[in-house]
Amino acid sequence: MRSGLALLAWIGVGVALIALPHGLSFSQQEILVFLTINVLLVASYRMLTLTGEWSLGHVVIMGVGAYASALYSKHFGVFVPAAMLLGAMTAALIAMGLSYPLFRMKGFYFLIGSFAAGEIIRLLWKRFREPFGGVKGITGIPPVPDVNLGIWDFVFFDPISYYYFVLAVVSFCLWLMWRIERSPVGLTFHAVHWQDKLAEAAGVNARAYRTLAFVIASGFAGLAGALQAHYIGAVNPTSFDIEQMVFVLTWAIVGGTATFYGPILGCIVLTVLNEIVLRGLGFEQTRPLIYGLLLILSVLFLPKGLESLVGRVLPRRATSRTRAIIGAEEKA
Amino acid sequence: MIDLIAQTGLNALYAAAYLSLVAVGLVLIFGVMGIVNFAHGELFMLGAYVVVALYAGGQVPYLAVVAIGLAFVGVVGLLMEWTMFRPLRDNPLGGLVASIGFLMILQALVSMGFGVRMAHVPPFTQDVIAFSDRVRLPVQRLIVIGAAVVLLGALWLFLKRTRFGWALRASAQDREAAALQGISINQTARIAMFIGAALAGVAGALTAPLISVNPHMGHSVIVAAFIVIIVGGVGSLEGAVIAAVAYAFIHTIVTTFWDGVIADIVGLSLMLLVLIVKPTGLFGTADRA
Amino acid sequence: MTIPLLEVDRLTMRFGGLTAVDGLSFAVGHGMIHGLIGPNGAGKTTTFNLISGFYRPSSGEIRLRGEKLSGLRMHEVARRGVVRTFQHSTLFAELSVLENALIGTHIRFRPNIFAAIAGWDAEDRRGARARAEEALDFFGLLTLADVRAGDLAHGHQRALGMAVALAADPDVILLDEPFTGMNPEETGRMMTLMRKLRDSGVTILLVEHDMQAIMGLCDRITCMSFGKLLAEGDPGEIRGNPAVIEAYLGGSRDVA
Amino acid sequence: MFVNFFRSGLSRRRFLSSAATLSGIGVLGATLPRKVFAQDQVVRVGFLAPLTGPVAAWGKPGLDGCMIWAEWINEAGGIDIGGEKHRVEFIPYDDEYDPAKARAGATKLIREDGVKFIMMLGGDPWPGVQPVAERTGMLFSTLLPSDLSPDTTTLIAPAEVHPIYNVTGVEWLAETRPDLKTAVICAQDDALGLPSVATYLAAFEAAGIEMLEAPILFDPATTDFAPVVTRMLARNPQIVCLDTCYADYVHPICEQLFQQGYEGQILSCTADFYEQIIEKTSKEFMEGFVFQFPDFDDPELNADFINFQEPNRFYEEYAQRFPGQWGAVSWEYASIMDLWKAAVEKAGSAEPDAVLAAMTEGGTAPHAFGEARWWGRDLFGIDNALVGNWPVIAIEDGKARIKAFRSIPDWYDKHGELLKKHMAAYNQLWDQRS
Repeated sequence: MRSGLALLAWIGVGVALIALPHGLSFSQQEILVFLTINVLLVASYRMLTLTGEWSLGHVVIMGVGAYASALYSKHFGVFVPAAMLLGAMTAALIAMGLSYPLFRMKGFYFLIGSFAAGEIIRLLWKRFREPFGGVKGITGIPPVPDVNLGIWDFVFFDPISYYYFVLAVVSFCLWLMWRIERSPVGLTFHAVHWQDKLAEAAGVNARAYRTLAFVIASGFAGLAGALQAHYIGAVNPTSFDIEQMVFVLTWAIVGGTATFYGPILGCIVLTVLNEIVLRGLGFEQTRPLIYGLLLILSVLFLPKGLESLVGRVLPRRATSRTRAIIGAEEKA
Repeated sequence: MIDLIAQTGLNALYAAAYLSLVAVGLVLIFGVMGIVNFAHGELFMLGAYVVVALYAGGQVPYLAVVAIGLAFVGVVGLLMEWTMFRPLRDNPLGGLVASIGFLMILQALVSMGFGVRMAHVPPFTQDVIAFSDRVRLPVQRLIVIGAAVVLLGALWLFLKRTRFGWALRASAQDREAAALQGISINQTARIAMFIGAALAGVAGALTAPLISVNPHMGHSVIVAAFIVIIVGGVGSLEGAVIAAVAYAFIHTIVTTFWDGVIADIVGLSLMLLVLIVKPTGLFGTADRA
Repeated sequence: MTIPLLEVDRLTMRFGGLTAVDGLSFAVGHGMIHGLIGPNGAGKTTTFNLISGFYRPSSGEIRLRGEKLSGLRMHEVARRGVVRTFQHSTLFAELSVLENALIGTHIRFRPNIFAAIAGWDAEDRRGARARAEEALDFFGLLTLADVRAGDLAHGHQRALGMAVALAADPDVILLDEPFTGMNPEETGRMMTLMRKLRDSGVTILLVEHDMQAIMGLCDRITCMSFGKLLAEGDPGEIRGNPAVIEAYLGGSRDVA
Repeated sequence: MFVNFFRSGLSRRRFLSSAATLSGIGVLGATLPRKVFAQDQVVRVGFLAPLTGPVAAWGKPGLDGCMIWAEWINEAGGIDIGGEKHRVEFIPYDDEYDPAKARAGATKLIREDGVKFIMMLGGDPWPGVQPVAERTGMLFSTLLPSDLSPDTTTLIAPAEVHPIYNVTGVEWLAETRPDLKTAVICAQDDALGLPSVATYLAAFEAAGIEMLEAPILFDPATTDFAPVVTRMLARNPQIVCLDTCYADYVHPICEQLFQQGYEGQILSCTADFYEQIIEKTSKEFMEGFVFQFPDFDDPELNADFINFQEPNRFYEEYAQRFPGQWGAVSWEYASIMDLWKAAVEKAGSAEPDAVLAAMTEGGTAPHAFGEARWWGRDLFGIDNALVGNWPVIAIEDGKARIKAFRSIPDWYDKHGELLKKHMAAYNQLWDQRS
């Protein structure tokens, strides 16, 4: 009965998401594309934070995926969707390499250490004009080839078409992350976060799980970067600097990281505020002031994030996670 | 060549001076309050703009303006503590986000008040101590070096000799234990925030005539300051000073004899190397989260 | 001659200039409750941390069934069957009681991320759940399975700590000062649980500085002083050992 | 309707026809009795540049200048399009120097605000806009000609052809001070610094001035320039070249040159707020400083061949409204508007293709500093840069004075191969840009 209702609700959400761009203005459609990509980015960032470490290098990792996918498709002629996957894998591999030095640190040290590692990668992009294009980055990145599926002619320059493509990819990725979090692996991430020593005493290789979360999150971030690169057609080092990272961090924290949807909510609300509401009200040049004020007010008055507002409306199902992890949902 | 090395040494000394002032403030705030103050670079910027506002007009003597800058930015620090960091004491990530919000507000306010382009600060003095034709120390730079030594020395005496200093050090070691010993967390947080912000502000005020003052100038100092406090170990004020000196010398030498971009890469790589070898920094002790 | 289950062989641990454990040797037999006691600062907790892999010894060896254990990291030690608990109530406070126990089943039902995504691990999940519930049942916690661990009463938290360890199917459970902060009634209940655990075939090594509390519980006791072995024997022998009495009295005289 | 529109794929032709439909509604409205209200007709121009953030200094002052320009034009009755007067309205969009935001901004300006022309700073945001420009045929301008490529025929660089005009300063200096034979260069390692380095290297080589060492690059985040200056002075150069350093670098570098005892010639692309440099150094130290951007109160700009409208009055007005903010970008966007207005009135239409055609007709156009030709195929693959004379400025007795106007194409005809060689060495030719 309940699962039937849930199915109906999901179908409703799906239809709404498919219909969404048709109710928007042209520039809002463009913003929607980037917003959807950023949803993947911020959701992957939460996966990284599940084991309790906060990184300031996540946007650079996204950039690794973008640069890698751009180079594979442009220089080696790799089919673009395949290049995107390879880009994601490259980001995951680089993250695995970085995890060695980074996971010797914790807390504040990890935060700043990840920032330093990211800056080094960015400086390398700037420094080596071959193959990274130096400060101007790479331009003329091939787009996703257009396809005609009969029901819809996908011209990927058009934001609606690209939105559908991104929506499909991002939904699938979110589903994967959801499955991971609601599995014993996800439970182990939580365990490593709350009490890593106790987890180790139970036979959990805490560092391996930290690395695992970091690598998976980096793979998804890399994919987000690739999705963005092939839409804009260009990447450059400034697109992945600390200012962008600050936005991801604030989306996650303002949204709240206790739930899967918290950071996504934060990303959507803050982006709509900043890109549509504030611009629409004519605050073109005072946006940073208002945005900064909103950040402070939100952490002061909603310390548990926007998700706590949702929590007040929806009754909390305390045991739903447990039920998922032990595989009881099939029986219910 | 000797001249070149001597001049490089003087250049590095100045860089070490203002960097230590910024880094020590950042360490103090983090140590006592457990908050990563991302807006610290903007406090530095604010100190410089106090000079723009008061000194560029020419009515107020420079050293008085520096003192006003110190006090004003210190008070802004108190304001931050009172409005944001105290309510967010048990929420370090919230504190981080609040400081980011504050950073945006400061940048926007300064851009509106003073324009987005660089602001003008007339020189305080153009005197130069010339050791030789090619080894010259401008008095303005000497003042920065001298002020850093005096201020950091005073801070050291304050921390070692006074009751407040003792309370501050105890809180930086272990906040709960300090509270159990009857130390007021609010009071120590206020003192730490005032001193930390004032040091950043005075560094900005002192260097304002020497660097280009613009609303986004905080960014470059905070990156260097983060590197310095990580290398020094986040619990350690002495470590911050030693690391600031080391970083300034290495960065200056690599820039002079090699390349400025390479100097950045070298600085960041050295920091990562230190972290790999000793994950708590050279002088850090506790593994703080 | 049979090899003892757990052997500590000339174990030494130095911190800088301080030698916390100094050439310590003892053995724990199968199916025993073995106590490790000694006055404050005797090096019990350090020994305990060495066995569990929390520290790496400066020299000497620890062996399980003749195989070297020392030098392994904590999770590797756990996977070989030696599982520790922590002082106080160290738990996954934010997780439910059942989830805590599920973490305990990690060794036997090591999760696989691909199977988890595809849903091929349903059988493992059921197995893990059965094992976790069994461990909770053993300690009488099954009815509290959905409670947040941080909300449990103190005594239940201790029991849950042991249930997490038990869920790992260990050969040896290491208990770190399990009676600290307990009233006599709780202590009595805890002792009953430990005996029950031993009778189910689990060997227990516990560290305790309160000598009296474990005299009635242990089958065998090792007493340490200043990092060295002071005496070893059954409770009767230890109680009557003049060196042990001297060590404890000396300690208490200092305190007084 | 828009669903069908997209389903068939968005081609430039279809877009233009739909845009024509939309504007047709406007035309229809205008031909009805509303004709009386002709004064209310508006032509809109987009201003897509960074207005907040660290790069705002390159956008905001330009918007300020454009606002003055628009006020003057509107007070004078507006722009004449096919016999009807139109008010000019600027629609700003803050692209935050980000390609994704610039793409959304370009879409909004073109398809929602109905602008007829978009001015950009260019640089990083341009690649995000480029496909939009290609599909819609909208006319764009950039201040950074390195954005030009044959892929986009509707992007023009009509104000400045950075950094090619820097050759005029070197040429003039070599003629007036033939005794200066050695030079060093420092530059920030970014998109403006590197092509400029290549240009100066070519110009020095053409003038027979020896480079004492390879150009010294520093990170754009640098604030303390003492090490860079120490390094340059260690070679005892006769000329210190500051490349295209921004004011934020020029000022502290000059201050350090002064403090470290340098007494030779300084050459730079810009010297915004040079009075402040003089205050930080001395009048004597700055005497003879050569750069490329005049103050618009310079009497030389009242010459007949200058096409910028009322430069002296513009300078005065700007200085009054935004004291201390005058710089190179302050007038450049406004000068592009002069060019655009002339083309619109010539074409009798504000439609992008008509305006572009009118602008490029005959291969020449009225540039701010005199008639200039559409040029650049060698370097950018397309003749969309407007190049002619450029002034050489020197500081005399504390005031910037135009010393000469020099022809950039003339220099290029003589030394073009040198420029291409050095540009290629820094990967700056259009076909090298990845």
